[in-house]
Amino acid sequence: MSQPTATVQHEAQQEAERLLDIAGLSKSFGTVRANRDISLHVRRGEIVALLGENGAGKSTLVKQIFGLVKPDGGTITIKGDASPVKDPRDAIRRGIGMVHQHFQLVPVMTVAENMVLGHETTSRGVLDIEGARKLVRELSAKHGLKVDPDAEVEDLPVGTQQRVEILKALSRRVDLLILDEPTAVLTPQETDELLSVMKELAAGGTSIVFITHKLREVLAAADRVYVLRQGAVVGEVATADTDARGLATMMVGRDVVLRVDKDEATPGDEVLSIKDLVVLDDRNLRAVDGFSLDVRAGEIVGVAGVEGNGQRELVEAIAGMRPPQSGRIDLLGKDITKANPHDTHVAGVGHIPEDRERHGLVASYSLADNLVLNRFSEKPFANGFVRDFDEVRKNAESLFQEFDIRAAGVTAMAGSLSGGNKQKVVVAREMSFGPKLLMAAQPTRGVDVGSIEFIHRRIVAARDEGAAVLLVSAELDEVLSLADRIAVIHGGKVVAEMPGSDADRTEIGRLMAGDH
Amino acid sequence: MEWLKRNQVAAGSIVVLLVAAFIFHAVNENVATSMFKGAWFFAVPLVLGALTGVVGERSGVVNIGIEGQMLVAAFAAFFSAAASGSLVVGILVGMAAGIVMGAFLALTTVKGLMDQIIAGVVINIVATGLTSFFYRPGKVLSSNMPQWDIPLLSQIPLIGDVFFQTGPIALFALLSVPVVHFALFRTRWGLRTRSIGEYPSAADTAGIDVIRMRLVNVTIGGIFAGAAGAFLSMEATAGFERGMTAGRGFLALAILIFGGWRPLRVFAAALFFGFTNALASQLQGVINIPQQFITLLPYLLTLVVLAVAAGRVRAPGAVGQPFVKGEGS
Amino acid sequence: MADPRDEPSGADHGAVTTQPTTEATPPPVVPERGAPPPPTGVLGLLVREQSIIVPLVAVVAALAIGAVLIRAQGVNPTFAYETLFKYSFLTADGLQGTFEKMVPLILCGLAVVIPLRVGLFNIGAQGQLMAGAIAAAATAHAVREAPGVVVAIVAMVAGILAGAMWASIAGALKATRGVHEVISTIMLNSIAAGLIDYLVNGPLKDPSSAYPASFPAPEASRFVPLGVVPIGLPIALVLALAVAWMLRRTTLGFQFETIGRNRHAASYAGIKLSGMIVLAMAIAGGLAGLAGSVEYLGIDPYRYQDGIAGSLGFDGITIALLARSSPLGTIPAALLVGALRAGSSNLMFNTGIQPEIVDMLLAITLLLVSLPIIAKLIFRRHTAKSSALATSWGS
Amino acid sequence: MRSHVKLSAVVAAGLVAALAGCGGSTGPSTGSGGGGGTNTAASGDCSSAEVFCVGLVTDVGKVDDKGFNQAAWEGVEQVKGELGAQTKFVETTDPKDYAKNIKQFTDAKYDVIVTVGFLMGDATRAAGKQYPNTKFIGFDQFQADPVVPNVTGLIFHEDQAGYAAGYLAGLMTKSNKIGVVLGQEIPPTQAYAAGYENGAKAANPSVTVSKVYHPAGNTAFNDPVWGAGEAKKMLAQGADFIFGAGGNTGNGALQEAAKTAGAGDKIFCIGVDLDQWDTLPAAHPCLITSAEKHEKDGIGELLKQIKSNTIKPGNFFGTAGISAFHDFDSKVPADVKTKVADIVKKLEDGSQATGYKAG
Repeated sequence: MSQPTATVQHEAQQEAERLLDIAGLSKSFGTVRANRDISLHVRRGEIVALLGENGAGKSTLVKQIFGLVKPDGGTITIKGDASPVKDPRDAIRRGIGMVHQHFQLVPVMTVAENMVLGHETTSRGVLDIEGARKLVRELSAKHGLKVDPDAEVEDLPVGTQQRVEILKALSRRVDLLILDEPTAVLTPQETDELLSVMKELAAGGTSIVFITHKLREVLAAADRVYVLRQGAVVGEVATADTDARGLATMMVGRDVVLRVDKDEATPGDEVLSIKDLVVLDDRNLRAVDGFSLDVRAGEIVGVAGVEGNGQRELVEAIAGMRPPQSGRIDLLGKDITKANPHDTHVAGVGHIPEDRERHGLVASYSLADNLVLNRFSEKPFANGFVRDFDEVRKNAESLFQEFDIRAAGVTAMAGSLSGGNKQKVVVAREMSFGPKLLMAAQPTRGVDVGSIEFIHRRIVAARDEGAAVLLVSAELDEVLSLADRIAVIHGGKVVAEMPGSDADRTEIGRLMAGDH
Repeated sequence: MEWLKRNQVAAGSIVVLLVAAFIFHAVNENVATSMFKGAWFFAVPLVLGALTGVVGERSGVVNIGIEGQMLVAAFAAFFSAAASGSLVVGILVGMAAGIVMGAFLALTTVKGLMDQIIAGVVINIVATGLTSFFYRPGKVLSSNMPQWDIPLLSQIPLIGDVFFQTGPIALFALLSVPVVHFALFRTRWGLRTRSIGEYPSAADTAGIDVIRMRLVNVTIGGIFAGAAGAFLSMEATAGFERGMTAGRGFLALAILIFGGWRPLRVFAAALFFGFTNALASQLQGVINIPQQFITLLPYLLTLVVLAVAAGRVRAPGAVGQPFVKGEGS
Repeated sequence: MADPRDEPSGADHGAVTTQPTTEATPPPVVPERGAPPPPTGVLGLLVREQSIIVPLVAVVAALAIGAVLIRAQGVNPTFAYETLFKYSFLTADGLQGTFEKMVPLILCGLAVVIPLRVGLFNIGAQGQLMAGAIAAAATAHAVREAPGVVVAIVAMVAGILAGAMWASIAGALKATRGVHEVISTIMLNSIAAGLIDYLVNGPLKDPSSAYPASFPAPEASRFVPLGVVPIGLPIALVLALAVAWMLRRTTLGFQFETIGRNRHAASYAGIKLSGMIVLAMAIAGGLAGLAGSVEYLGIDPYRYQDGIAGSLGFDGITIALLARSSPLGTIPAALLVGALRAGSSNLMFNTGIQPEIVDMLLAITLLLVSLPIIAKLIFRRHTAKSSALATSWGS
Repeated sequence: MRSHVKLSAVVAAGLVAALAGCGGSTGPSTGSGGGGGTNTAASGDCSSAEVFCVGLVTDVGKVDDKGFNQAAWEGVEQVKGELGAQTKFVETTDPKDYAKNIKQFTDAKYDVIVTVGFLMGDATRAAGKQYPNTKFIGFDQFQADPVVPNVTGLIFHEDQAGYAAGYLAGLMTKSNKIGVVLGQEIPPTQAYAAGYENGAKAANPSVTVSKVYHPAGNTAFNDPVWGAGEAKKMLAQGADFIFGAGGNTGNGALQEAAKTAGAGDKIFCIGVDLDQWDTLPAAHPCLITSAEKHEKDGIGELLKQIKSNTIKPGNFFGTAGISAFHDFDSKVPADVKTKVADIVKKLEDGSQATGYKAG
């Protein structure tokens, strides 16, 4: 096959075979229709983006292609074969590879072991680990993605883990590569690198389906884009024929507010002061390594950075969930370095945790109980030892109104709510007691646009009421639109601080990557 | 060589212990040999029971029903051997009984999604009920289990006496340790087994049938507990008695954890436990403290070691959690 | 593992929530997933009460299977069950026997239930009960000159403290060193047995006894049954109610439950995990220890001697599982087990059936109760989630 | 769906079987009791003076335990025909049921109730006081003053049996090393051990005796594997006589000795409590004799005394010694036989002390 020029290639694709053809695909979970009547196709050598908000049904769609989820109806035709995809094994056999949003790598195994898992070669019954190492080195060289075959996956930074994940998918004969939110954990520079790898693969004849909610990436890499909303395809367009605003409107169903409305901040007294903080992570490595930052009343300080640069440990240390190794944290002049979560809460820290399912909520508790999760023993919710269920319920009812929580009632289980509503429960709880410091970690992750706007408005409102706000987010756009001051974190320390108003996206991206 | 570099402490302690054992042996051959023999004798069912645990838990299924598995196997082995007049039949039926109990655990937890701890407790209670209800006295084996002297190996001083003048099931236990260790860390089956116990969704997406593999592993893993049962009623003694496992299944569980879910370490842990036990009874009446205190030693030591070594042993990541396809984890 | 960024994949499918173009149409209220609208009428009642129905069905099925075994022994099952029932409930002695057996069963059941709610599996109730009984024996002897009531109260308090202390060791090892409680409690059971064997052979041995046994409880301190009701029964019943109340209504119970349901959220919410784990084990151990002292004060021969603990600690596990880890559920569960145990020797006397039949019946019942699949077969999609019956291995 | 049907079928089958049972007679059917003994269901009315009824309550354990429960029951059965007695046993599963189980027999107006094991001593005396018209035999239960008029304790000197066994071992050992594997450390095992040691040393001053008690716990008398392991160690250390004195735990030791190379020629074992030649065939290759308490004879004798109304309250001392040599008769030298017989006689008449002091 000769290498056509870009335009010729584009035209050739019109004629190329349809590698994947999906017709009338539907999937419901209980009463929720995650996919409704979806039809789409992917041609050989084509990069197709699936664009949609969190919850639009993109992941469910690709999981069905990969055999992880069984469709309720509709057909998936792969290279003309319409038989159902039984399981991942079947999908792999039929030339589909997938890079999962949540890496599917066994943490305690080496890169080489992960690479061959599921299609190992053996010689006389013995696993050919040397061969696996060689395979890793070859693939790594071929695609220009550097990894050490003998490193244990759990010791690798997320960016590298993703390389492993991609190489793993490519280690088998792959006609169609699915990438589920591949850029969520990457720096802008790493993202660009990934996009160019994708283009090279496509040029070599591999089809690519990639999921994202970032318009920039779609426009930069995809040939064609399907836009999903509420489980259905609401539009299909060639990237050449559209622009960011057009895509955004399709995606959300209305004009998107790209910036949060807020007045100029009027910072007051210093509320939070962090000096030379060192915090170890679960593996006893210095995740936060000499971090210093001040936050004053009435301002939002955004911590921007690639995930895994100590943000989680920083937040947990401030919240009292992870004792710091050294350094000092003061809240309103009081030392809270060694405080436990209860103490910090009493001292006035509201904490919207990064992982609401894990930390923020008890799924099998009622919403009412969740709304007093860290105040269950305070008056009026308890009278000494005995809880006051009346007060708990009243509290929930009033917060339901104030924070527009949509649920069957205050006794509904937290687990039954949508992501946005769950997050509103957490936000309501953490804002309703009048915190002096509001610490919001990834406050809008996995949340629908309506809720995002709502939560953003509430964060600004909290600032305007005089709270100090520490916003930690991996979404650079979120930091840019909310923060009055931005601190870029890399390697566990602040590498730059700048006013939010004149922050430059590219510059921050460079800093986030450790390039300073 | 590489192994030596990575495991300096382990290699060092092995050398030190071996040297100590041989010095002891040189000083008092009879007592040393007998104590190590006693230690291994005590350790055999623990090693086998723990291997069942290794295979199950490495696949992500907790097994606290090893005690019951062993008890049923001891029962089945002895009575089938007595009825058929064949030791081979007895051993095979014992192993089969272990497998059947393993299948029960597998089906209830992997397919039926029953809590794994509870399934284990149920196995123990059912085993006690079954074996005591159907027990009949007065049965005997037609012949004793043979004792083999393995050519050459049994000539090795001390080690030959302890490990290679042996009954068939003890030999099976001895051989099973390196075999399972090798299988777990050097074969395709092992890689896949570790992956489904550590991170089943990764295995699932790599095209491995997690459910099926767990079912098979937990079922087949019962063979070791089955052998342990046969050892108790046919090789260690020559008769089944109600409740004759006497807590060995639970000890096997402790040893499994003690040994960090690795067969070779499990072997070492079981020998250690066996040796403290031998030491305890050897010291009875020799040193002048109540024998109860000496006999507590193994349990106390285990507790202390676990407390000190805590954090250094890590359970397989997904052990105890059911795997449901499409639920992500 | 559920990544919050993850799109719906099981637990989170409600997230179809993009705001539509036209404003203010609220996103759909998402009902609990997978649950069809609850049926009404008789069926509805059955579905709502399935936590009761399932065990009942299990007992009936177990009795049916037991009937086959009894028949196989050449005994008429109806007669056998009649006998069992008669000597468990219909005679004064039988009823008293059933009640007497219920007391430690309820207490040990509670000693397993509470840790289960915190996500711990206490298989050390046996050792905790023994510790309680020996402590009661030691203190009762020490204060034997005091009035009977005082002796009894001192003995009970000592039993509670000793059981609590013994269990706390496992709790503390778990909380500070991460030693799994299943292993530590197994070891502690053996250690308790050894220490106590020394005590009843040595310092605490009654010299007038030909065999190892502690001093007897002073006459005046012994429990006298009120009619057929042993004093321990109201104590156990009140404690079951108290535990239920504690778990449901108090801040302590809330902390226990939160840890059991989501340890991470509990820690986030400022609950002190270590302290609570030790406390939960201590309360459990205290209950088991109380069971030990009540056996010492309430049951002939009123001393600590071999067999006082029987298999009560392990029976506690059976009780807790039958009760599906509900504190009040331990009462009917203990009634069932107690009645079967109480009637078993009369069954043997009258029919020759081995008492082991009772273990068989319990094993089958437990099996049927615990298998979620049974409830699924009966109730299909209406099956309630029995999340309470889960433990926390490997954490 | 399929499995739903299957389950229903199983449950239905069970119910049908149960109902089939209901269809039959409504009265008691005759069941055979557990294991070794036949437990005859009541056929006559024990309250009538003509019917002589003997009931037996075991200690926790089974009537086929190869130990004292079995010995006691066999003693009852042995004289059953002679006395025209109607007999029945109940197995105790929980020590707290002693009184209750005794009461079943008193309620049914049994004439004699045999209770087995020292743990039942208190319960037996209490029942004796409560039912003065019923006779009680307390097996292994020493009756301290004041005695209860209708309770007789059947007592054996375990130390005498142990002494005789040790004497034999001391005379015959070639290695001058002998061992004893015991259950829990309680007076009877202590007596056996002391008698054994002293007897052996009396016969052969240069003998060394290793002894080991089972670690504490409720499995002390039911851990044959542990017993086997201990015997293995003793044999490896050169012992050529193994005395197994601890229920199934001791039996494990005997079985181990029986399997050892040289069993019956160089290696011998000694059973305990009753003639284990009859109860433990697996030990035949080495079982030279048993340190026997003549339990069956003791029970039989007391039952006869009750029947003839010559029984006395207090303690009845049964005899203890060693059992027949069975297949080993030819292997025991004649002079050894004579010396042992002599010692047994002296033990019985009290002219030979064992050196064991109770308590």
